[in-house]
Amino acid sequence: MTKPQRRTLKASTITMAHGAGGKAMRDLIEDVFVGTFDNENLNKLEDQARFELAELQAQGQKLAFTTDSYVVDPVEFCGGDIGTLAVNGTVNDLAVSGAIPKYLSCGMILEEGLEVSLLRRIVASMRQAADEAGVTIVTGDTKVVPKGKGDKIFINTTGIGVIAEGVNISAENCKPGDKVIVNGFVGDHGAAILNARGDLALDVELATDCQPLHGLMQAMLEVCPELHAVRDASRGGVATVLNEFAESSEVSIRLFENKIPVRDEVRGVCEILGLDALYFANEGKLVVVVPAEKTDAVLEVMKAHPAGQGSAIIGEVLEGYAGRVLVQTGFGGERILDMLVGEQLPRIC
Amino acid sequence: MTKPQRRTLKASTITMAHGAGGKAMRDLIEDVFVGTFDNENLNKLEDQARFELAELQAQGQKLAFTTDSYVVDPVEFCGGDIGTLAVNGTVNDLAVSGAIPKYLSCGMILEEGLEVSLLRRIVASMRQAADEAGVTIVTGDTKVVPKGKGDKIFINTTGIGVIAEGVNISAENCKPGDKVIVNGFVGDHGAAILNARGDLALDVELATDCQPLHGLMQAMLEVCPELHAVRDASRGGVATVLNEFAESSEVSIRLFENKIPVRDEVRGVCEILGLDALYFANEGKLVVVVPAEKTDAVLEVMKAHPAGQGSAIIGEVLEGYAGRVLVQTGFGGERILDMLVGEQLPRIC
Amino acid sequence: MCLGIPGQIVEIKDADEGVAMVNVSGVKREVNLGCVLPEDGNLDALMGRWTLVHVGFAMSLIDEEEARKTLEILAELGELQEELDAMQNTEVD
Amino acid sequence: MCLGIPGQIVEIKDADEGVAMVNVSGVKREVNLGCVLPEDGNLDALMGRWTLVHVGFAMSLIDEEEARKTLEILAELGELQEELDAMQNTEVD
Amino acid sequence: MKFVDEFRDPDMAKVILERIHTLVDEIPQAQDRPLQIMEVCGGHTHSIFRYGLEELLPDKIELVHGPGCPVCVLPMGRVDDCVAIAEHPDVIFTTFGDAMRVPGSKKSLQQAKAEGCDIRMVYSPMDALLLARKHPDKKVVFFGLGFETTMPSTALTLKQAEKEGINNFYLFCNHITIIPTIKAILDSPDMYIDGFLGPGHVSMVIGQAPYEFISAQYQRPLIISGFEPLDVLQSLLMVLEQLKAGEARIENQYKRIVPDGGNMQALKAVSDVFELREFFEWRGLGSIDHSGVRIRDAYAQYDAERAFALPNLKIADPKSCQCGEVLKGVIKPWQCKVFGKQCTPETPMGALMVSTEGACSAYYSYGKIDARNIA
Amino acid sequence: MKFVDEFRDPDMAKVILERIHTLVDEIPQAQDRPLQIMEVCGGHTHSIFRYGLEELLPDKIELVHGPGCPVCVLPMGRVDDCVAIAEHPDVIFTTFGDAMRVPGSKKSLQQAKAEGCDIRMVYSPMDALLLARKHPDKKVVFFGLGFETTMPSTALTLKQAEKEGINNFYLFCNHITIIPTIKAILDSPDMYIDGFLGPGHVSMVIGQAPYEFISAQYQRPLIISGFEPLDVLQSLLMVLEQLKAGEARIENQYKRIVPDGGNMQALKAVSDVFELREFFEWRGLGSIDHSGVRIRDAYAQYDAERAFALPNLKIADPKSCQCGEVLKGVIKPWQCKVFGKQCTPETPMGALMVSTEGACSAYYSYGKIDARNIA
Ligand code: SF4
Ligand code: SF4
Ligand SMILES: [Mg+2]
Ligand SMILES: [Mg+2]
Ligand SMILES: [Mg+2]
Ligand SMILES: [Mg+2]
Ligand SMILES: [Mg+2]
Ligand SMILES: [Mg+2]
Ligand SMILES: [Mg+2]
Ligand SMILES: [Mg+2]
Ligand SMILES: [Mg+2]
Ligand SMILES: [Mg+2]
Repeated sequence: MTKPQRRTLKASTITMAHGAGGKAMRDLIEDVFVGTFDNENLNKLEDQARFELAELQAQGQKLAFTTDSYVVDPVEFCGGDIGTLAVNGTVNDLAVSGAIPKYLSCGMILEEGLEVSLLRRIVASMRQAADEAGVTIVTGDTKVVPKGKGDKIFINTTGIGVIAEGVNISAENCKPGDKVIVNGFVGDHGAAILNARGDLALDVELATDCQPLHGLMQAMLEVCPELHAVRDASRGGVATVLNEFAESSEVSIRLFENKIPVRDEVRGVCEILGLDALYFANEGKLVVVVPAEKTDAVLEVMKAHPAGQGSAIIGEVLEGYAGRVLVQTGFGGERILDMLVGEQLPRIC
Repeated sequence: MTKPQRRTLKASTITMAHGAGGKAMRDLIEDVFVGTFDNENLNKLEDQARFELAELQAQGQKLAFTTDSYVVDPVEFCGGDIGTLAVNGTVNDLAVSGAIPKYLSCGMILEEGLEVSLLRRIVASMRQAADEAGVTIVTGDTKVVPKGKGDKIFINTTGIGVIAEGVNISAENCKPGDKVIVNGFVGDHGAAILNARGDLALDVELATDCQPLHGLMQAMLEVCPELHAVRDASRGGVATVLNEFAESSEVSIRLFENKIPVRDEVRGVCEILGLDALYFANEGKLVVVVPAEKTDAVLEVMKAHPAGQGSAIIGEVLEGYAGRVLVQTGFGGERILDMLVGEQLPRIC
Repeated sequence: MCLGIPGQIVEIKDADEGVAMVNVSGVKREVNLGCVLPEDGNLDALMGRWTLVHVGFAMSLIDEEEARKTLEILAELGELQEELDAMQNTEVD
Repeated sequence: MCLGIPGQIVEIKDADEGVAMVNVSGVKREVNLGCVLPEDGNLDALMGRWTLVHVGFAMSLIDEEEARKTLEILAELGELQEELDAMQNTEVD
Repeated sequence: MKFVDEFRDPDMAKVILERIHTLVDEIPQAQDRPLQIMEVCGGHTHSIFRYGLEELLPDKIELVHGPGCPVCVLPMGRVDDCVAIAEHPDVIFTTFGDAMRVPGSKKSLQQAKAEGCDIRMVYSPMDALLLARKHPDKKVVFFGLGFETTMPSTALTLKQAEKEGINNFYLFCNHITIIPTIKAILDSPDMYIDGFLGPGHVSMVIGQAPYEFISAQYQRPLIISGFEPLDVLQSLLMVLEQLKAGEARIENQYKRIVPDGGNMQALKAVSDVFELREFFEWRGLGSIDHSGVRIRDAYAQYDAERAFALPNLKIADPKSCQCGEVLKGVIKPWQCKVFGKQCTPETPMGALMVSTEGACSAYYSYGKIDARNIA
Repeated sequence: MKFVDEFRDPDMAKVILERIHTLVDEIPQAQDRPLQIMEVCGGHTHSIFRYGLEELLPDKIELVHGPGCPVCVLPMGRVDDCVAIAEHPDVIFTTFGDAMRVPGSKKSLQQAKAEGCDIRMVYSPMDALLLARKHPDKKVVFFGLGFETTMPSTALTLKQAEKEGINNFYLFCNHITIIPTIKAILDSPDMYIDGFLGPGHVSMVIGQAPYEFISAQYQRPLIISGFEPLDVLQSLLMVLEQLKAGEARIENQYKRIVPDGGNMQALKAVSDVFELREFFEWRGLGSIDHSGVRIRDAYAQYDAERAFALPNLKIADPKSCQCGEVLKGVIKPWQCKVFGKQCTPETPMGALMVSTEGACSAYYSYGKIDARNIA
């Protein structure tokens, strides 16, 4: 049975009523969310989406299931917004397992006073990103919190994907001799957000690198189904992913500092504020650990893919010193690249 | 490969560092979340949980997928806390489709300054509720927002469940002649939260009704696999669910006011503040629409189930006046029970 | 206008400030007694009394005798009506 | 201590308040010129100059000639070392 | 619930209704045109709809829903004043929940809150005073609203503030008084009311005497009435009995709560703190002489009207809005041109659509299905 | 990056290193025991570890990491004072990010922020002044921290505040001065330093003259040094050359930035606003005469020490903490009893473990693997 006509949201500002379960909330949900995401499952306004398990099984062997909440401030920035992030971030957390991302849920926490026009832009970004990533946003939830108890908008997306038989990517799988590849400039997103936030009064043309990575992943899997470890270098950056790999696989990893692609502007931000781009968040970068013999093949398909044109081998996996990540500097010296302690704070000394 | 030893969180207060991706965050995740939820998938610290699709398919035909964010204030209250809610709420959104709930994700948004001891209590509640509901929390995410940009703790849980063949419960399925059943006192949760919030300075012994409903659902399905419509009466209350049913099924529904179970204390709260318990949130109540001929059988198993002892027939489905919910008062008069407009505000006139 | 609800005074919380607790169907709330202070100032006399509560103030002490009388009038009306009905039925029969 | 980074003055934003924009590797930031004001007060003379930036202040104008000299000394050292190496090799041979 | 459930007994209601049906046929004037009985008070309107009483009454009785909802008669300009006060960054603006959604000319308090004003709902003016104690660095303003029922609580709260020497507490006084308004209705040429249900809770403060002019000068019966369904029905019956007997007296159905003389302690507090205004503006009804109170000079320091610069504009009601005619009983809510179309509880144009005690909102939300379908 | 990348050239570094290796063998005193060369400044320490320079140096050179990190020498009592100021509800406390994690006796600024204090990180004192302009109802306090390099910016900010008549801006002055501390180190009986790398950015303000006593009275060479790896290596080479020649002069490797006479405009601003304190407390080093500055009476209104009641307690360093000995170069960081155990960057006991310029943090985070394994 098709719904008659969808309700429309006339309000220009979100109030507590939009989260109270009544008509105002229905206006919001039907107009903004259902109206934008518009798909069979969501349109039914049921409490849950439903899929045939047989259809999923036809596409792979395992189900991947992942969640992330997005709380970025500001919610709009150069190259994207919190909506783009919320879709691509979860798509990527599925993708790095080798899964083909299929369905997302969308849990919104809105702050009273949010401009509806901003919300509409963000939701439109989500739809666009979902279309680009080939996923459908099939179920959702909306809450409104009082002014000063939230920060404009928080989004949780939880994703489901399907992993093909034989793919077994894990942070535990790094082997001495493996090579470490990254798919382009690191630190763009973190630097772009610092810039957009404005409180350090920097001004630089720098866009987030936010992009979906499942296409790149599938291309890599075609030439190397036995990829050892892959993770998107989001919060905590490349340094964090590498430390996680080293720890989980009980190996050490050596980076070649002068091989790591960093944009001039990102270096500039780092030099001014005394920060390290290896800890900056990325939203479209992954770190891949490949068996040495497959390095060239993997690198080639990566470079040929739009999401991997800047790919570079940045390091190698070593035996011993389990859990340590080392950086070999241009001078032949070495230093430890530890996990981040505390947060990266701009500093003067 | 099993992890050596989990890291421990020594901090007594959440700071921004606990969301920054580094060591402090690992301490938090490994000690509090992994340490408490403790299961094979989560313990791996991968970006995503993975399951065999074949195992799911062995249990049913469809996958149910649902999400809710929990932002309740205060986070602890009589009979439960935001953690209990976050598990049971999503379990119930799965359950009302007839699904057997299987896996949950857990997305936490913590406010800087949150006491770690409070967080530990809430996470322990989640584990306990998950055990009681037979679900596993298999993947998670944690963000920290600056003080004053959140409200202690917001939790998103997204759930996956499996629906058996032949079950087709939907808000669209109500048929004239069907009976409407509720599984006990309505409005307890909403009234308990109003009381716990304290700003109206009421004092009443009233606990949330928070409980998982999948057991009750499965019992009902055994005697009546063709249940027409079921929804948990959470935000917006019984009135909202019934309006949704009436609208989706293009029928009207008549309630018998004096058949609706409302606790004396809840009535008291309503009388003092000029509110209506039919709009109060519940966290362990569902509204069931059953074919007339199965009413007795369903009511019997409901009353026999611990989660349904107070079950009562409260109304019936009628033809015509599509989308309307009517309340027949004790005097034979009738009034419309519309969806909530705005939010329910305490009033003096 | 002016939502008011009967509640029973169950505790004198602060005799100096004239603050009591009332119980409305199991719900307790502080009320100000400023409009119902006994002439002798002894608030204990109010314990157990029913009062009409409006915006956190006890606005009136309920006259239980009058309440009973009102219900009595209604009850008599009921009896009267029954008699009338009976008469009518007799006539018709 | 005292993180400092060379940046080029690319705009005089407010001559009265002595505020300019510097460019550090494509990143612009406002700096205060209070420590590097030209004697004649004409800030335009600073346009294009490189300055050492610390906590939002231009702390020093970079002496490009001295920078060149320092690098020259190092270059000479390199040549010297090469000669020395050559000599050493000769000896050993 | 004691003193509540006894007065909600459906069996007893049936008895009274039967009696009403019998009696109305015996009243000569009801045979030509329906009797117009006005329940002055929004509380009665609410009960009538809540319990579906209207459809149980004989067609020969037409209930006219009067102006007795203080939220419904709040003019837009006053809401604008509230917003202006609340927009001060050092103000915590406190209000009963009822006022949150009432439209001002630009925004409601709810919208102002969403835009960042610190606006808090309280249950009691004493709760507002508590906030003033807790936040000595803020100015806590209480939006005083309501008829005589609510005035004593506000007055006593100011007295308490004075006693404690709290000097960051203010009252934005919008209290109004019902008697001049009933008189204005009786004087209105375009309406005829056969009898009144008088506001029970106002009466518990002011007593019975202030209504005497209604019987004495206008020869109309008025029954001071409680709010439970049996109270309302019994009061209607009492009106009918007077009409049948050709009498016009003030009677008190609500004796359990309303002493004939009212509440002297409450009246004393009110007269200590407040004095009559020359006139006050009512939404839909225009300016009515002596229909509001203001704060006396002795309590000037607590007066928000003196402490804050207020726009204090008279904002005309929207042209299409017919709240005035509904309030006076000239038209039924669903006869208003915008009822259920531009004006709904979600998008109220008039205040009668905001409060659940407003006649339009009551018709829209609780109304007989047929009445709604007409609209 | 111009003026940066040229000084990070690895090939050139190899050349200098070769020369250093050659030269050190020609210095007689280096043959019995390693030469002790102190980089006074945390910026040098940072570079040395960041680029892994230490392991490239000959064993005959031992770098001693000096006290030149203003965050590392901040005593606990001062952090407590910061927290006390920040806890005022009407204060916005502003600080460089560096100071956020330094432990006080009860909590760090980061913890105070988490508990609700309004503490904000700024990049420049001018950004703090901007906050004062934006929030006239708040007191904006800037935590002034750093050596002579940073003093001029703070001084000019106060002058700007005065010029604009901003009166809700305050400076909590913790500026310190490096010369008395170098002198204290030279006078310390338990250490011997063969030569110094002098702080380049301090020198760009104060010039070359203030170091002359080091060569004149103590016969030690000091090279004013830049911070890029080639700067550091060249400066080391210059020290070695003097040692080989038996000389002890002040030389300036960092001429592109450091004029011999320093910066007169900067010095003028500093002396307008600040005056020497009789003494100042350093973490690990105790009280050092004339090693800090305070705000002159002419700027008293901006002085947070006068505007706020401060606990101002002298808090003893934890017993097991050996920061003082590390700062003086008496022990290496990993020789401290708590290094890497109770004291880690995550749970710093001493300030040397907090700042990335702190010697202990540098060893822990960037250190040679072997050094860490020893600990
Ligand atoms: S429908 Fe709206 S505008 Fe018309 S009378 Fe009612 S409240 Fe006023
Ligand atoms: S290890 Fe810690 S306590 Fe020891 S010297 Fe270093 S910073 Fe101080
Ligand atoms: Mg994730
Ligand atoms: Mg992620
Ligand atoms: Mg990830
Ligand atoms: Mg939901
Ligand atoms: Mg905000
Ligand atoms: Mg849900
Ligand atoms: Mg739910
Ligand atoms: Mg639900
Ligand atoms: Mg995550
Ligand atoms: Mg909070």
